[in-house]
Amino acid sequence: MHRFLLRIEPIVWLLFGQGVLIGTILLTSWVLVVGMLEPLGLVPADALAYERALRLGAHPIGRLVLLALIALPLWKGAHHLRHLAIEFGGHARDAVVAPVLYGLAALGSLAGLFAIIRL
Amino acid sequence: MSVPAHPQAMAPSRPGRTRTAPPQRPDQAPFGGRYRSHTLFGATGFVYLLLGLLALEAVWALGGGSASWSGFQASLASPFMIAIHAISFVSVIFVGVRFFRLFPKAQPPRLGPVRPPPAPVIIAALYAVWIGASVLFAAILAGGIL
Amino acid sequence: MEVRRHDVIIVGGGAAGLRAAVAIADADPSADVALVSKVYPMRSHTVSAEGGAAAVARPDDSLEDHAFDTVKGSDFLGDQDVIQYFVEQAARELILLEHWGCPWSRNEDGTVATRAFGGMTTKRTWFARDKVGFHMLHTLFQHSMRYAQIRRYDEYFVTKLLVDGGAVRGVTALDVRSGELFVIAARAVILCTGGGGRAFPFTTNGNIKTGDGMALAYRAGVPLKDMEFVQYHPTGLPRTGILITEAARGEGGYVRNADGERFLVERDYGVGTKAELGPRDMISRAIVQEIEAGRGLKGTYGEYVHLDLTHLGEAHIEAKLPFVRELARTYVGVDPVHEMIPIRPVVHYMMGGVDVDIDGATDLPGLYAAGETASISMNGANRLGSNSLTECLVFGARSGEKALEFARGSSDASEDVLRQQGAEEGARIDALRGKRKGGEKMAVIREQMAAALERGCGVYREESSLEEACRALAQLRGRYADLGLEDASRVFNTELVAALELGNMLDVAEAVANSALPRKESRGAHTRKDYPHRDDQNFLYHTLCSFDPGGPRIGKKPVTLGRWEPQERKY
Amino acid sequence: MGEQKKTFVVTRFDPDRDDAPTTREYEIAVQPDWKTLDALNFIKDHVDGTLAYRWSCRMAVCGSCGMMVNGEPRLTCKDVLSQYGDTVHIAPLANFPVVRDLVIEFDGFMEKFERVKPWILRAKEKAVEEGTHRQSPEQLADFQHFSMCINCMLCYAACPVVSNEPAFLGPAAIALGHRYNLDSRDEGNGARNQVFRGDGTVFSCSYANECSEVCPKKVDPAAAVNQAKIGALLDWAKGLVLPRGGPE
Ligand SMILES: Cc1cc2nc3c(=O)[nH]c(=O)nc-3n(C[C@H](O)[C@H](O)[C@H](O)COP(=O)(O)OP(=O)(O)OC[C@H]3O[C@@H](n4cnc5c(N)ncnc54)[C@H](O)[C@@H]3O)c2cc1C
Ligand code: SF4
Ligand code: F3S
Ligand code: FES
Repeated sequence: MHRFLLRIEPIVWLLFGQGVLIGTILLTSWVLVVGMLEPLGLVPADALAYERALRLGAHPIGRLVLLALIALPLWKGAHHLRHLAIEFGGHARDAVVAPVLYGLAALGSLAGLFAIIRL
Repeated sequence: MSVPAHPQAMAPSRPGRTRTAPPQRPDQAPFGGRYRSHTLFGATGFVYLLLGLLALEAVWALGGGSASWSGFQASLASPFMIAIHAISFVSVIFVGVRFFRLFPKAQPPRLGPVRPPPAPVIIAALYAVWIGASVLFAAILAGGIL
Repeated sequence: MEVRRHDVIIVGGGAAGLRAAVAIADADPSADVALVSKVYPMRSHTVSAEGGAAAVARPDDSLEDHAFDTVKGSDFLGDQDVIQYFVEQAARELILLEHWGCPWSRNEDGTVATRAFGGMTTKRTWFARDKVGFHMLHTLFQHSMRYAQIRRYDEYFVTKLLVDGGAVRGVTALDVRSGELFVIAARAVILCTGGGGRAFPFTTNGNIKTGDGMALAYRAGVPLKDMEFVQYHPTGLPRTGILITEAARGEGGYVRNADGERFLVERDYGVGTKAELGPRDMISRAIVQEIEAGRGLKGTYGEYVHLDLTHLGEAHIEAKLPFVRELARTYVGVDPVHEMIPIRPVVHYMMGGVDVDIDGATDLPGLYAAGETASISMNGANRLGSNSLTECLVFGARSGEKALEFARGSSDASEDVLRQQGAEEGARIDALRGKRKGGEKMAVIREQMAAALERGCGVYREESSLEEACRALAQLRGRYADLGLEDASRVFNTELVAALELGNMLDVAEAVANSALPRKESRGAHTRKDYPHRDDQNFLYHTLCSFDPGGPRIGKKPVTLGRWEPQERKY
Repeated sequence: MGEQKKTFVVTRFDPDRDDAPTTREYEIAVQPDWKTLDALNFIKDHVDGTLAYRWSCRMAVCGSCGMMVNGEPRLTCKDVLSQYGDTVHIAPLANFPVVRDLVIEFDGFMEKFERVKPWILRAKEKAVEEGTHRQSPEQLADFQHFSMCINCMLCYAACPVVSNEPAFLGPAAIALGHRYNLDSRDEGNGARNQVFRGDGTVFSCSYANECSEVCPKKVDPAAAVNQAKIGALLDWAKGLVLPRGGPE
């Protein structure tokens, strides 16, 4: 497992980095509008209505953005939590923690891919 | 006061000729003083993981038709979820502010003949993109354009 | 007692020791070299050298000029064959260092930059900002890590040379970490242990510069040469003695007295038009004279004068002298961009050392020495700034190669003799460790030794003060035998190490004072108030100082002249 | 002069005698211009000769006098004493096994240091007769600050990853390896990048940046480590399409 983790480290780190960079840039307005303003009724009612949401999301660019929005934060989260686990709990459990977290991110990314194809 | 570090931290592969006292972590680690910002940065991992999963749920719901999409939207309207998003929003801003400050110096001084611009320029550009993209994306989501 | 065997032992991991090790490894990849150092090599005091290393590199410069500057700087006491070899090899060594990664400062066109230095007629000093020794040492050390055949003994303190059948057979080394004594056997030993400035109260030298190698050779019957010549550097910080590099003057700094006068220009101190770029001995004397004439400034730690860099401007200081700025800010709270730096002459370098020939060989077969600890007679009565780093490389390499040749041609010592000598030395060390609480205090003896040297062997010397110093030091030697130590622990016993170092410094101090006494003339760094002129008729020779239980014995050795006959030293 | 009394609480440990480190207090008069090291030297000379610590140059360049002062990694010969109150805690550097008192085990670092091949690697050595390489001031500036490391280990004492990840090469070793990668005279990128991706991988760093915060020589090891990640990544990507080459 240790060898395998070392092998995939560069790619994981790349995804993590993009999670921090692109993830943050996309999430700022996503969280603000979808997570807060819309539920509070502060945006026009039709803005995120099904028709419009689907039109935006199913556009090729929309699909790409949505995939980034799903996958990149997952990798950022998984990688950071792995580090947090090491810093708090030590290195011994890494052989379990890392595969679980990265597995979650990988599955989530695959599911995301499937979800945007389904749109 | 201090917490023990990993017993092998900075130990040579073959132990020295005399017994040593085990390594200790720096006094303030991992919560205090200089480590607070870093530990919080790491802890935003929870938030991002959650946001990634929520985004997945959103897209899944959208793909499931009108009813599932409305259901998803309704689930976001609970005070609990709104609070979660408020915390997330602060976290995301924190990640951006901390990371964009550290970003420029992590760039190699050159790639082949190409040299990155000076740090203040990179930071300014990052903020410009961050704010520009956020305004644009927010405008699209909120129905202002497209 | 464990006996380790190698082909060659190098004692010391400074510039000289590391260069010797690399030279041996390059000459014969199968040679097994032990590099023994009492500190991790990158802590060696070469690390503190700031100004630069000299070698002819510019088309408008010549080997002849470099050689003559060195001869003249030495006040004609340098051996001219050695100097000739030195200037010929200098550039080659600095180029090698460049190939190994030394970050030399550069001209716009990518060639190596050079700067002016005291006593050099042209810009021939290579530099890496103002951290030259640091960069050279780390480059050498990191390069040396490539060679698996260089076996390092880090933090092993060499306590004694093992001699049998008229040849050196190895050393005993205290593993500071465990407190265990080892016999390290070899067919040749090279001493590269640096200088001994720590014997003096105000010095640019670090805590480890205690003249160990000189004392080791001295005790093994090898004479020390020209020990009376101790270089005072004109620009040290008061109290700490921390060096403000000569490059500060090379880059255009001024020396001013309390009235703000540039006295090196205003009065005749022999430096002529070179003013601040004159040689160290002359500027040090000028400062002492200014202070004695009441034109110095008074501070908590004695009187001083000023080094003025304020006219150079922040950009220039940051580009060329950033470390000077950092040191001045940290250690005297002065920003040289805006304020003048307090300075005073402090002990800097020992021209004298283990008597060796041009191959670095001593009279004791198998024993070699290089670097500051050796006196190869390149520096004579006064060393020119930036010559000694290059000296470490040139003669480190040469002594390495010669020692290897010697080792190939000789045979191993018998294990029994080594064991027995090791056991005797072990008993001595065990007796010293944590012995007798309440005996003589180490700090007291150290301070009194330093005071005796300062009074007797300062910038100016005279008969009576020198005699007094010899007496005081002999008496301290007696009291040292009664030393009281507290630390009985084996592990990392720094008090024990300091006690051994103090013994070595006492040897060096006695050699300095006793060598200075009979030299009734003023030459280079040795300035007698009672004999203010150079006397080539009677004193154009090297002083030899040999160990004798009854006190140091003084002898003579001729100077090798050649191309240049002695002439008046004027700038 | 303005003498002042201060109490020094110093960690003591002697493996011959003690199971675990203890502390001992020394009250001494200090001078206003003293550095922390001056106080230790005073204690050693006049109060307790058994105290063990390393020092030499007392001018912040040999790198041997790093300790924790009031919980912060400091170069004690440069550390201004007057900034502290009446009580000053001095302990050995964090994250290192302790040999004795304030002396840490340094060989672990030496092993890591050697692994990054901190020397010039070239396919073909340049002959001395050819003279020096040409290196422009800009090319020098690319790596110069990374070459300023004095191996004082303060960065290791501050890094939260070093505490828990024994294999991690750590800030100074990576900075010095990276320094050679950036040197225009060097061709050993490939070999070093393999080390950077191997055991002790540069990717273990979580960019806490504390290494750079405490570095007394402004080496900015955090920059080096994170630049090294990009280098190691690009090199890895290149390795996927091109066969590997270059000196070992
Ligand atoms: C502040 C300062 C600035 C200088 N600036 C310049 C300059 O600009 N240009 C110039 O040319 N010269 C300069 N010099 C002089 C030059 O730096 C020294 O002459 C030179 O570095 C000496 O190198 P070395 O290898 O002989 O000894 P060092 O570097 O002193 O090394 C001595 C080595 O011997 C080891 N050692 C000593 N005793 C023992 C023992 N008993 N057992 C085991 N190991 C032992 C030590 O551990 C160390 O590794 C300067 C000197 C000082 C002090
Ligand atoms: S990077 Fe800085 S803190 Fe770390 S060892 Fe080097 S000089 Fe010390
Ligand atoms: S503190 Fe440690 S985590 Fe990275 S940025 Fe520095 S090496
Ligand atoms: S004593 Fe050399 S760095 Fe502090």
